[in-house]
Amino acid sequence: MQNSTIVAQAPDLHKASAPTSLEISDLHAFYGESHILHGVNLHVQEGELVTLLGRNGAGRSTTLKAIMNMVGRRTGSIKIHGKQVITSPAHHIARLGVGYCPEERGIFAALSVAENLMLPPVVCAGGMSLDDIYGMFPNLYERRFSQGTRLSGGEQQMLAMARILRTGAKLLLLDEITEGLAPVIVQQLAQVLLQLKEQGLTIILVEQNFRFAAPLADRHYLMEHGQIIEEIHSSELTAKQALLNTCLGV
Amino acid sequence: AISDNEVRIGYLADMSGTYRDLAGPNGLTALNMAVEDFGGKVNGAAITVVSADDRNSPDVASSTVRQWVESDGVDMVAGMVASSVTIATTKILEQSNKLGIVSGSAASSITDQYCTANHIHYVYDTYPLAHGTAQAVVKEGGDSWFILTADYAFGHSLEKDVEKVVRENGGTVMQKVRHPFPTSDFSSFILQAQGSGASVVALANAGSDTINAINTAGEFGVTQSGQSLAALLLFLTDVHALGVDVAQGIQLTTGWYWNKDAEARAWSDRFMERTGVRPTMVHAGIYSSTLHYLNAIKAAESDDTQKVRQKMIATPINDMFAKGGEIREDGRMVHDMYLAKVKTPAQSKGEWDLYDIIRTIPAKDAYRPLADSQCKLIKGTVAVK
Amino acid sequence: MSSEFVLETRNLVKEFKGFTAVDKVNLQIKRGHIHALIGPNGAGKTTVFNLLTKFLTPTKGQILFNGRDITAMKPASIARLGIIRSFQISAVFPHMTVLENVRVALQRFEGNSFHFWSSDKTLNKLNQRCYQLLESVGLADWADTPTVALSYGRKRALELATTLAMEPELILFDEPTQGMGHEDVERVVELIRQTAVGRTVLMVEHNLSVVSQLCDRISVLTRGVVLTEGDYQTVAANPEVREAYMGSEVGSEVGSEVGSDAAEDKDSSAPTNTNQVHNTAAGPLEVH
Amino acid sequence: MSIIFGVPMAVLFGQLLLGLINGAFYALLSLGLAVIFGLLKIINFAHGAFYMLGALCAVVLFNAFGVSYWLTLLLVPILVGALGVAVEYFLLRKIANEEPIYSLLLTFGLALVIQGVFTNIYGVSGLRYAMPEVFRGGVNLGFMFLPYYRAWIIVVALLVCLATWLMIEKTKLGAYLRAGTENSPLLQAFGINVPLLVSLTYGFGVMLAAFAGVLAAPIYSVTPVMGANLLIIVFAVVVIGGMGSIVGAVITGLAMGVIEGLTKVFYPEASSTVIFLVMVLVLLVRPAGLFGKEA
Amino acid sequence: MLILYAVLLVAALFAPLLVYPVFLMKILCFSLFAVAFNLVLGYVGLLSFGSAAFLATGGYTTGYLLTSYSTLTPEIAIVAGTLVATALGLVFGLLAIRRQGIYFAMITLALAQLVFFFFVQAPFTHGENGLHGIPRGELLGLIDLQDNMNMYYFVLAVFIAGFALVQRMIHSPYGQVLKAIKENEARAISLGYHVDRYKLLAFVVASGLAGLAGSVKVLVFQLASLNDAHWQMSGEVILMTLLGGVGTLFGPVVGATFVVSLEHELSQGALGDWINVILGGIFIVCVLAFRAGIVGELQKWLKKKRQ
Ligand SMILES: Nc1ncnc2c1ncn2[C@@H]1O[C@H](COP(=O)(O)OP(=O)(O)OP(=O)(O)O)[C@@H](O)[C@H]1O
Ligand SMILES: Nc1ncnc2c1ncn2[C@@H]1O[C@H](COP(=O)(O)OP(=O)(O)OP(=O)(O)O)[C@@H](O)[C@H]1O
Ligand SMILES: [Mg+2]
Ligand SMILES: [Mg+2]
Repeated sequence: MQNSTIVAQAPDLHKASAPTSLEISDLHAFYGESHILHGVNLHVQEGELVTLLGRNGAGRSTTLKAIMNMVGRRTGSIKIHGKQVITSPAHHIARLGVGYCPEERGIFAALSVAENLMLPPVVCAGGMSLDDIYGMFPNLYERRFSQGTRLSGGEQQMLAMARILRTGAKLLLLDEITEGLAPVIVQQLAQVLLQLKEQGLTIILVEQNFRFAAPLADRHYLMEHGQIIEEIHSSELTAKQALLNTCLGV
Repeated sequence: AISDNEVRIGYLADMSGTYRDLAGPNGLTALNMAVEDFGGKVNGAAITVVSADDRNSPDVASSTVRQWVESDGVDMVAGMVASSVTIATTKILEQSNKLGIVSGSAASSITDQYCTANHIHYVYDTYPLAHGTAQAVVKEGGDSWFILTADYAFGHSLEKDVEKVVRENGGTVMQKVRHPFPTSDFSSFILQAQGSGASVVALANAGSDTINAINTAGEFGVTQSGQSLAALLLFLTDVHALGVDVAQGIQLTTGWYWNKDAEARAWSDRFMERTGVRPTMVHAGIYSSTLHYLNAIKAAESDDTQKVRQKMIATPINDMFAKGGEIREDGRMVHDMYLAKVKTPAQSKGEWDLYDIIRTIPAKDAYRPLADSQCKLIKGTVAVK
Repeated sequence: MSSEFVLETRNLVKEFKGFTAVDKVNLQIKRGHIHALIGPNGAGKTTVFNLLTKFLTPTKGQILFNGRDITAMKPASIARLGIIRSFQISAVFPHMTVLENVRVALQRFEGNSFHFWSSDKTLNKLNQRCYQLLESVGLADWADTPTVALSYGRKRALELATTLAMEPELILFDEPTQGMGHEDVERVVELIRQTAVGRTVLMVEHNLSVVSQLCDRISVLTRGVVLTEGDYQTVAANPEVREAYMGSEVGSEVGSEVGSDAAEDKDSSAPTNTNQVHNTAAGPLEVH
Repeated sequence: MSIIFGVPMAVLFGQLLLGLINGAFYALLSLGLAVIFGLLKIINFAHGAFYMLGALCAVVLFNAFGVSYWLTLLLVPILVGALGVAVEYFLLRKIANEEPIYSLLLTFGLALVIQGVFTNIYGVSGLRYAMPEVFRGGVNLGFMFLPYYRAWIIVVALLVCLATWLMIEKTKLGAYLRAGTENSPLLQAFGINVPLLVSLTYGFGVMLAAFAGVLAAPIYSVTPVMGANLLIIVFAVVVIGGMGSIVGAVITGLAMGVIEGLTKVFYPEASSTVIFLVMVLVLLVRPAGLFGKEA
Repeated sequence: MLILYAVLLVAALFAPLLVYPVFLMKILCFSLFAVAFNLVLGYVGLLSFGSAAFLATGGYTTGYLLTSYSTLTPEIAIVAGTLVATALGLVFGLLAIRRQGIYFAMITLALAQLVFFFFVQAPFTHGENGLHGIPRGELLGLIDLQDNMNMYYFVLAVFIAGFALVQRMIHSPYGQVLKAIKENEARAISLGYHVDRYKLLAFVVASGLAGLAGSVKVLVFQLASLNDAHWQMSGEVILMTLLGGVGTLFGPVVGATFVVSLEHELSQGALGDWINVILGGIFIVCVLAFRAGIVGELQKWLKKKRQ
């Protein structure tokens, strides 16, 4: 939890002074009886791409879910664009311009590909148009009438990603989006993320695939046992290599 | 002498279910009216009334009545609608030698194979219902019958009685169909009735089954196509629910009608003041039988069950309910019955102006003769004959 | 009963509504081996387990146990033959005490499980053995704790104790170290090593260090198909496996360390082995 | 005239048609139950009570204010549906995360309350709703006399079933509903007010029941207990069709109407039991019902 | 616990001096019925919606035997009723035990409706009228059961026996397995338990006990009626059990006592017209506020207090 000091050394002053998109302090989350997050603190500036790293079960996915108020119970403070949302229901949070892409993809079996794509309501102006999306993911266009879950894993992942791009969300919470994707698609996704970043979107990325995330991210948060144990700026990666290895290795 | 110096009457009826309107809470009012009219005391002993909902369940009825007679000192149980309730109750009354006056039930078996020396069946039963209506209809030329029967004991006994009457009077029964109890959609049965080619469609059922069947018959134009409809058991409340435009012209047999004479009308007016509705024959019967019972206690100067029952049997009934009514040895109260016809909308001058009494069925013809009875109380007499 | 293979499958197929989760899998598990089944998420590992224990019915194919065809048997009967499985999501009886959890397993051998007329005190004679088993997994102190109150790692240990109580000939572990902390993992590895003596073990495991430490033979499953088989060395050296599962040897700066090379530290005690790179479709991708 | 099993052909035709009509009615009622169960996992034992309320409201509105049949057909489902929304909001929501059995109990209690209250107000003899003028009479089809109103029932019931199906399968709202049954937390995370959606869905299911009630008012005796006996049959229909399957509910409803109708001809005593026989047989062969998805 | 049992036993022995014995017997019969039902719902986790079939089968068998064969002593008729109900339970169980959740409830309901139809149609039940005047007879040819006190102690004995059986069952080696199955069925299977057989046994025993309750009830009221077979009876026992507390030993007893007394009070009081409204209201309140049932909530509260 030494993050605040580290922020001060962040070299990219432009980013540091940008308005804060998300600010979380002392976030605790519970599933029923089990206490999963033990006081998470993090903040993300507008236009930043930040990753959450950690082992399986460290609580990264839970952090994203907690932001969306999809956990059993949560306490602490979460501010999105300065607005306190700890008591808001999930749909209010989404309407603030947050797009969430879940780990398990969450493609609806009862809906066709096109219906899945059109499902999330537009929350902000400036989302991608349907044409743009189909242009970016031609597979989806081809299979737009088939049942959502009939897609291959990779296609499902594209769909899950695509459908929140349509909504115009300004803050994206992406959970393991490269999982199960062919290298070429992963590459494509990297391009997409860069593009989105250029458009000024703010992104929190939960990734196992560190090599995918490393070149894209501005900063990394390292999680363990439901807490942030380290914050690493992209320029410090080499310096903190050892730490990363011990924390992410077994 | 009056046991523990108090006469206790228990009123048992369906207060919340399908038969609620027939006797129900208003029956309790009728009973209370009788007690009040009698003066609230008999030979100096107070009269108290307790009541319970039998929920149409013989179980509930029998546990309630057991407790009444075995531990609460109830002397007489009145009301009783569902025949299963009545049979269960009278068995208990027989065991504990208390009196029951049945006003609501229809089954003629109550004074036949189920008769006891401990109850009286007061208002009507299936025998005159079948005879009165069926005889009249056959005589008017309705000689081929389709009988639609509710598939339970009451329906079966009504069906049997009707069939017999129709045959005896030279008619034929072309088809009999038994429908489950209860049924809400009768269209299929009405269609079968129409297809049967019978000239009379008889309904051997009761309550909402009858109402639904009549409604459906109207909808499918049964009467327009030349068939006539005979409802074997139809209460004032049923006709009221159907409305005269649907029910018009239906013939039925009743034990009493609120507008049959001045005396009846006067009592009905008092009843209506307290309840807001016109009384059914069951309500009137409860009032009448309770008064008769209290008078018998007064005369017998005892509330001993058998003494009172004998007194009741010995005394003819002449009141707003019946003229020259008599209680037989088997417990059957025999009195004049009436063949009525439901008025047309044009004839009907008010919400409750529903019947034209077209004929009186004299008491002696109305009920099953003792000679045909299987009642254990009178088998001896029959044998002597 | 001394055939070489304890368990064999012949062209095992499982289809879910047109989707083939397991496709013509032929496995041969040697007696006395610790055999691992690895592969990316959704490869069909758990499904294979479910087929072997008949929690799912195979669409096609045969399962042989000690040479005997058990394809048509019921799950409980299979367990009675001595094939006991653990579950991916820990399988304990949450509202029974830790001791009772083990005891209910031991109880099966008593033959009194249908005795509804006798007291459960008759079971107390099993307690001794239960304590022993609990001792062996380090749970003796928790014997009277209701199982819900145990931490995740301890639940797994308990599950192991229960499984051991069955004296199985073949144990199937589905990700026994999943969700465990560092120390726990080591303990469980030790435990499995102990229990495997004189038994055969088939396990699904994502933790390659565990696999490399324990396993005699490995089958790699991808998209329902066995990609390759062999000992850790062989498998790890297979480029296809690397691409589909383990990750490529050399990546970008940091990545190379993190996704580090299991193949190089295959020596079984290397604790710093590898991240659980269970999906490295990223493969040869060079983003920069 | 040809005879089949001792029954004239013509009668059989008539019975088949009637069976279909009754079936359409069952379909309408089961549809509401299926929507509520399928989308909300609520076992709505109060469905019969809402059906009764629909019929009763029609009568009361007509008797007290002379509201026309057509207006009633529109107004009553909205009124009763609003009550349904209130029930969901104030009661069912509190137990949303409990097992379905609790929703069954709660709605069962609710049905008792509703029925009890109206029994005390209106008695049980039944109220009458006069057949609307336009529907008086019928047409002779040769093999049977078909009252206009029955014809109207089958048309309108099937239309409503079709419209409901279209709405659920083909509209955006329907997509929300289907998505909500699969993963409602995620749907909410997309910015959709799922709690509101749940209330409206329950309200809609209740509306369908009330609509069936209004349809029933002119032909059945309207009593506070009219729904109680029907409920269990409608339930059986939903189970046979596969809990929650909308198509299943509609098709099974129609089929059960026909089967029941034929039973009324060949073995009338068993006509209210035959459906349970079918249910046993279906569940033995297909544990999740004809159109249900196996768990 | 032992003290509690002792106090309850003494209370039960002296109760008929204060309360009308037939009413107490009714409570005992329904308690036994609910205890049997709870064995399946509370300890196997299966909701049966067809319990009435067993109650009625036991009842009708006993009633029919006693009315038709006057030499029969009541205990033989009761045993016969119980056995027939047990056999029916076996048939139901074999057909239904594989189904789960709502489907189990529905298939048992459907089967029970078929049984109901049989009782409606079979001549020996006398349909709606019911079987009346069933002689209570003399227990073992010695004790006159017509006497309410004798009858009461007999019913009490039967109830205690049934209750003890259930209590023993859930604290037996078998009970342990049952508990394990309820907690985690898949794990129980993988330990080698044929879970269907264990479930079936519990279901069959519960059916037998329900039949026993029905047999004794018929003897108490000397009457067997269709009410016992109606689906509403199956519903009622569910309500009793839930109200008292599912999966607690005393819950069903408390629930049955509560419901029977309440119905009794309401049917006789001034609130008679409102009986359904009040019952319905109670269920709503229970589901909203006391989901664990009376005994269940009490246990929770005691536990909290102890901590
Ligand atoms: N619904 C749930 N109920 C109870 N515990 C849960 C639930 N979901 C997750 N957990 C637990 O919370 C902890 C953190 O899980 P989380 O999914 O956040 O991990 P993660 O860091 O995303 O790891 P992974 O790589 O497995 O996705 C884990 O121990 C997990 O077992
Ligand atoms: N009951 C089922 N119906 C349909 N598809 C299923 C079913 N069970 C599993 N699958 C599919 O089969 C595939 C294999 O699943 P399985 O659980 O065997 O994977 P796994 O290899 O164990 O993965 P993991 O490492 O994530 O546990 C997955 O795509 C899964 O979605
Ligand atoms: Mg995760
Ligand atoms: Mg798996």
